[in-house]
Amino acid sequence: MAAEKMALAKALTSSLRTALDSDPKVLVMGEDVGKLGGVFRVTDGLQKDFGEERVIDTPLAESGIIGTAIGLALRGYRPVAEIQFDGFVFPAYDQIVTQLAKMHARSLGTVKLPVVIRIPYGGGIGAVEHHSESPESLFAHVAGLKIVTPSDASDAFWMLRQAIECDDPVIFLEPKARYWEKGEVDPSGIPGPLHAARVVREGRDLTLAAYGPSVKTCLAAAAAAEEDGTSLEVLDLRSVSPIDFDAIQRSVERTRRLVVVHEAPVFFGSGAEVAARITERCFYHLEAPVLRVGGFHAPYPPARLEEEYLPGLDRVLDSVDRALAY
Amino acid sequence: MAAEKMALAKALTSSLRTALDSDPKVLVMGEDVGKLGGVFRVTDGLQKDFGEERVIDTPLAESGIIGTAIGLALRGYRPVAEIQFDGFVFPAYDQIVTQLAKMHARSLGTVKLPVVIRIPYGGGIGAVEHHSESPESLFAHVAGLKIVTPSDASDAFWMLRQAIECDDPVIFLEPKARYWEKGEVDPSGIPGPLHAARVVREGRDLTLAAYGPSVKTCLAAAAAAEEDGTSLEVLDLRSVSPIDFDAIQRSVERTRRLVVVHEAPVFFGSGAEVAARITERCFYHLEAPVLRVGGFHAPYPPARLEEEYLPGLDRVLDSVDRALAY
Amino acid sequence: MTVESTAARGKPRRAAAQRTAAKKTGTKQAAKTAAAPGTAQAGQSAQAPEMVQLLTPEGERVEHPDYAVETTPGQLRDLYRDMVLTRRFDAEATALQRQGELGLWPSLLGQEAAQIGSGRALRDSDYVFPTYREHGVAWCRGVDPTLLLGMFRGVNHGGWDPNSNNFHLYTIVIGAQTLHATGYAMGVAKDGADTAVVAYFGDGASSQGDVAEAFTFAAVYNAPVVFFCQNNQWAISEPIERQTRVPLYQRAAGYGFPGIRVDGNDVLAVLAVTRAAAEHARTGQGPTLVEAFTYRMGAHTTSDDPTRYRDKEELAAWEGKDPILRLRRLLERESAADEAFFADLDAESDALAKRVRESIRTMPDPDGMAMFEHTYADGHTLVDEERAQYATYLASFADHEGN
Amino acid sequence: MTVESTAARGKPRRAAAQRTAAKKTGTKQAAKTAAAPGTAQAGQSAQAPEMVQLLTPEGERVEHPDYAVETTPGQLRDLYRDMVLTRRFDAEATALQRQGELGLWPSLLGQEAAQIGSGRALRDSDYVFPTYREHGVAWCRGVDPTLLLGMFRGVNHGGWDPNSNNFHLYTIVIGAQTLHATGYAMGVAKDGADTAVVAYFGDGASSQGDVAEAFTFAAVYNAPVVFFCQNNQWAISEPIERQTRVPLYQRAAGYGFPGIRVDGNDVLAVLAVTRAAAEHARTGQGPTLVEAFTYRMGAHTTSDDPTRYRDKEELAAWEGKDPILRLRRLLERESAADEAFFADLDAESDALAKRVRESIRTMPDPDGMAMFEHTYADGHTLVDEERAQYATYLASFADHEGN
Ligand SMILES: Cc1ncc(C[n+]2csc(CCOP(=O)(O)OP(=O)(O)O)c2C)c(N)n1
Ligand SMILES: Cc1ncc(C[n+]2csc(CCOP(=O)(O)OP(=O)(O)O)c2C)c(N)n1
Ligand SMILES: [Mg+2]
Ligand SMILES: [Mg+2]
Repeated sequence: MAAEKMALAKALTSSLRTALDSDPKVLVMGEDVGKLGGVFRVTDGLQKDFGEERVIDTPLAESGIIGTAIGLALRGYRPVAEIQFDGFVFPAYDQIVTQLAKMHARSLGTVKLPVVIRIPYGGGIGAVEHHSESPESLFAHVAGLKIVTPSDASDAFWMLRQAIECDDPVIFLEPKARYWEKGEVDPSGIPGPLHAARVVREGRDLTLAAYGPSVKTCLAAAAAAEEDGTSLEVLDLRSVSPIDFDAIQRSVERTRRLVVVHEAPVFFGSGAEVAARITERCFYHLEAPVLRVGGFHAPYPPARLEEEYLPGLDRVLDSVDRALAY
Repeated sequence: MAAEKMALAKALTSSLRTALDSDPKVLVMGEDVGKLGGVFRVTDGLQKDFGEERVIDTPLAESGIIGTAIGLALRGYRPVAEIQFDGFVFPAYDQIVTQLAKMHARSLGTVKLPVVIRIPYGGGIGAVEHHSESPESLFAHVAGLKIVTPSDASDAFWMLRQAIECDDPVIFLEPKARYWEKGEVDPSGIPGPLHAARVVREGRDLTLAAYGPSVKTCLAAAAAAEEDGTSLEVLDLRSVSPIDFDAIQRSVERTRRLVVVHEAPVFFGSGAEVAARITERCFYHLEAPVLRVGGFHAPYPPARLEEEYLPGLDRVLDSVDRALAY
Repeated sequence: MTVESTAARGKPRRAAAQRTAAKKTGTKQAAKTAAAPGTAQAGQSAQAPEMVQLLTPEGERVEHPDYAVETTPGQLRDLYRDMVLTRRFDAEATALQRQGELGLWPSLLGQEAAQIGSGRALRDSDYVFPTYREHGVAWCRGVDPTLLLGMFRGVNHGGWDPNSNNFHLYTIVIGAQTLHATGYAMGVAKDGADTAVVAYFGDGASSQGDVAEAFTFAAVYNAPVVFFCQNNQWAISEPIERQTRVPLYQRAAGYGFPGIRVDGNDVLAVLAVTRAAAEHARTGQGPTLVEAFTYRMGAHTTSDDPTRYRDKEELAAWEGKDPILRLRRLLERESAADEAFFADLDAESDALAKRVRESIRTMPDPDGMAMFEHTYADGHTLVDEERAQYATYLASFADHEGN
Repeated sequence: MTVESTAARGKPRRAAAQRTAAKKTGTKQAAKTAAAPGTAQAGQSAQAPEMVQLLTPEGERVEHPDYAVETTPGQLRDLYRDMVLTRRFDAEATALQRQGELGLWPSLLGQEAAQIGSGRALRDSDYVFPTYREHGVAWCRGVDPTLLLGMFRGVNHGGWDPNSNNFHLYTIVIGAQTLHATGYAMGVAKDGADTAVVAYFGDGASSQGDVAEAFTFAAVYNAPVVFFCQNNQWAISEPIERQTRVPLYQRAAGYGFPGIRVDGNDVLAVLAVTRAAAEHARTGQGPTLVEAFTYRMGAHTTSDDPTRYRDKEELAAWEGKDPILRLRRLLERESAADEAFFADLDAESDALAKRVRESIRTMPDPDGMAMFEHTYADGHTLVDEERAQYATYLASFADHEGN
């Protein structure tokens, strides 16, 4: 396959297709993943090509999806389960937290659980309740899970392949507002490590750390700030568990200021963990406290209010200004 | 009722009894809360005295318990639901997170959900898997819930009464390792605010912030440190959502050093949120980074390893030493 | 629900010019009816009874040994009017979505009889827990249809007071409301009230653990709840065979309460069966599962494209069983309505559509600060802190713009 | 499980002397059988068939039209031996808990026939998903009983390799394993293997949504799984009436597969019924629900006090139906075992108990650093960081002590 420009959603389809092609144990399962190709068409055409035994429409029951995926993994399969929207993962929460995350440890390493849970997440698409949430914190606190989230098409392609190849359960968060963003995907390339952060824009004055949908916001903020003469570095964390603290530390030791941006509520969010650990690691380097920009302590609001709720360009720049004022 | 010395578990029983007595809408429900009186006997004797219509043994289904509690609350009742152990709340997670927490906001304030969810939590009792966990972070991130946890008998009595009187859903975390600790309870007293932290020991050199079972550990650490000539202040946070940041700030502005202690894993734990926010509020006051002592990023271990896993006296003092070394 | 919204979006607030923000998928044997291993205790109920029907697709009234409704011509006209207005409202909402006024609309097209029949079987004091598609039931409860639009426009998550009409807010998380209904009904029983509680849910929802738990609680506490399942044959793209291999109403027996299938496109049968089930509940006899056998004639929602997964023939077959058409045939057959009635109803429909259109266009966007309201009933210091910070942040623009 | 452990606890590590660490409750009508609102589609199966029995409490063999087992005297002795040794092991474990060697023990007392009968019905290639009480099934699978003790002593969360004996780890979260079994069975079907998968669960578990979802998935995919419910009449303190008002095996029909009740204290009947259900699964005919009607003769676990909630009379009645006693009566009646057999078995029991006692006393505590093992298969940098920090922390004591 040659390098090709494609939308993030299509990169995921292509990634699933190559995974199904290269390993007969890989399965795709979830609600409406078959003929419909998923509500975002990420699994489009897969059932047609790989059959109903490998691309499986499931009953409408998320605990059932993850619980049977665990059983399939125990039998030697590598299920890639789709949860239709972020807000619908919670019926499966018990299976994820008490079973999927813990079974490898419980068995003293004798069983492996290579289950990938794909979840379209984040807001900004004008949706009704439960369709715009960012639940990463609720999984990151739980040992035994890995959590990654791509921000562009190339990462979408490669990170999903790597997640499927990983022998641990991976929560794969897909930034649904970015599904239609196009980017170059080179299937013959060699991907970097799955859990490494990446500097997506270099800068001197302050580091913006973000992931998933917020990376684009931060790049826009950095572009805007440049016109004001401020040089912002943008770090795409890519992985929420583990977090590449070394990369953040390297950046902050240079820029001496850090703002963490995510759509999830700030309270008990990823920003708290990054702030706490980076402050510990870089106590003598930081010129300002690590600031956080994210959702408020409120249910994700109705669509007409999401611009206000989401950490957009303006709120990011406001925090940058505050951090620079120290 | 006169002031009386009683075990924390008995203070809870007494609190439930007075609540049942004073408001006919209060219900107690859960697995084995009836004749057995709950596996920790917290509901001992209540069914006998208030009948099966008010103290309700439920089917073995946590989602059902919380889902029907929501319905009962919509009908005007004030259910106090018991989850038998921390590790068994997750089947109810969806009902708690997507329904209980959000329904007041969803209804623009027209319906109220005065539901209390009592959960014995924390480790140190030599139990099998799923019986020793501390899930507070997994609820604190979710707007719409309040989370409180007493550390002694008097708070157990009063905070449960206040939680039941509150018109919001409250996750009431009971430190099971402290169920048998005795303390004075004065039912004729006047309780302070439910969400206010409390200085349980004054000190000058560093603040230990803790809650629930860790308060006792921190008091022991402070006593030990005193013999080394170090003066530790101990703050019982009492509430995890909201957190009384004002109280922590007041303390840290004096002591200039803060260590947060909890049994839950450190990664994405309460300590992260406290560290991030207090660093922001007290950036120029802190002589050392806020340090955190808590569980590791691993499933709660088998009982023979829990001493190692839990943030005991020695690990607390180790962090105190590290913080004082800055 | 499937949502890739096309609703109009706002612009970034920051004024400073240089800063612009930028079916049938059955696996082998799935539908096969398994034989018992040796005994008669088979899973399959061999002699599944016919579904209850009182009005044929051709508009003929038929008898049923257990169910009947006496109707005056006026009552028939009322039911017809309910269904026609509901369909018209629904069509208007779909149109408004196409015009960008709503982000999404889940149409009830085809399910009018199931909803009007059941909705009209209830008393004011009964209480309803809907899914997201019960626009017809809302109509029967007296909820102003324009209030249903708010959440689909994105101005709120539910715009009516559930207690004004004993009609709970729409619930989007599939199946969750069946437990709320059961709990509410447990409360009704404690109160000794003669109230029935109705939990609506879909065929897809029948697979959710919550629905099973609701059955268990309702049975164990003998709660006065009617589980009203609209089996519209599809859960988005998945046909009913992905959820069950036996008729859904049969599930009730295994939990110890009656289940019954009714022709969901026959408003009279639905009315009769729901009335009986509600009365069963009110008189302390406990829960019933009603399976209304109907069809989702439209897309799952305006975001859905059913041509990807279902055949035209299926839709055509169900069009022959249209719930409104068959009542019209009865009205005509029995001369229960004259031309003036139909003409008046047309005018009333147009007026309703117009009112809906106008109301949506004047529906105000919520104020930004509304985010900080109603998360808690009794307040929360973090919310107060964030509200204050956000207000300061907003004020900083005013300052800038003022300069 | 209920746990207020009395297991011996370690001491605080820090050596510095001045730093010591302190270190039948039915609500009204609940059990009432509701009548259908008008029709014969009642929830209650009026003519519930008897449960399958092949051996009476008095030790007489009886015929059943659909089920039979041919047995040689040797096979009867083997089943008897399995049950006796299982009961002895179980009693020894209970004793070890009393002595502080275990934190907790969930006894299977009374359920030996249900477990040995079903366990012996399986082939090596079949796969079992137990709850936490299936010590007898573990025995049949060839899992060394001493391995079962580790998790109750607190040295691990499950001490055997599930794949060595096709016996999964114990699952404590009620009902969760039924979905694992169903998924595993879906995989078996994909592989085209003739393997049966057995999911054990209790009467209490039947209320969990996960179990209902397992039924749905198993039915829809026709998965080769046997749902084996040991209805031991109690879920801790709650009698079966708190979970259902009709017999549990009837639940299967509503999901479209066969359900059958068997006398769970009759090892021959359990063997016959489980064999048929497993063969049903292996031959592509899909799931079966087997309800083994039995009794928990002991406490829920060693932490439980059943005198708080159940009557002596009930226990006494069930003691008359003891599963071991009735097989012994048969052995005697048919002269299938001589005194030497019983004497040898006594000696074997004693030897087993001795081995179990010795093994627990020599069972090593895990090393502290074991906490950092096996959270991930492929590593995680945070675990590495915490492991290193903890090692440094531990080393600081060594330094202190070294000084
Ligand atoms: C827990 C949960 N999972 C998934 C969804 C996404 N979703 C919305 S509607 C729907 C299908 C529902 O089918 P059914 O219950 O038959 O109701 P219908 O839409 O046909 O009225 C799905 C999968 C959801 N809303 N909630
Ligand atoms: C999800 C969950 N909730 C609660 C518990 C606590 N608990 C352990 S065993 C038990 C009763 C189980 O009863 P049953 O299913 O009949 O099995 P039995 O113990 O009788 O074998 C309960 C409530 C649990 N382990 N898991
Ligand atoms: Mg449907
Ligand atoms: Mg039981």
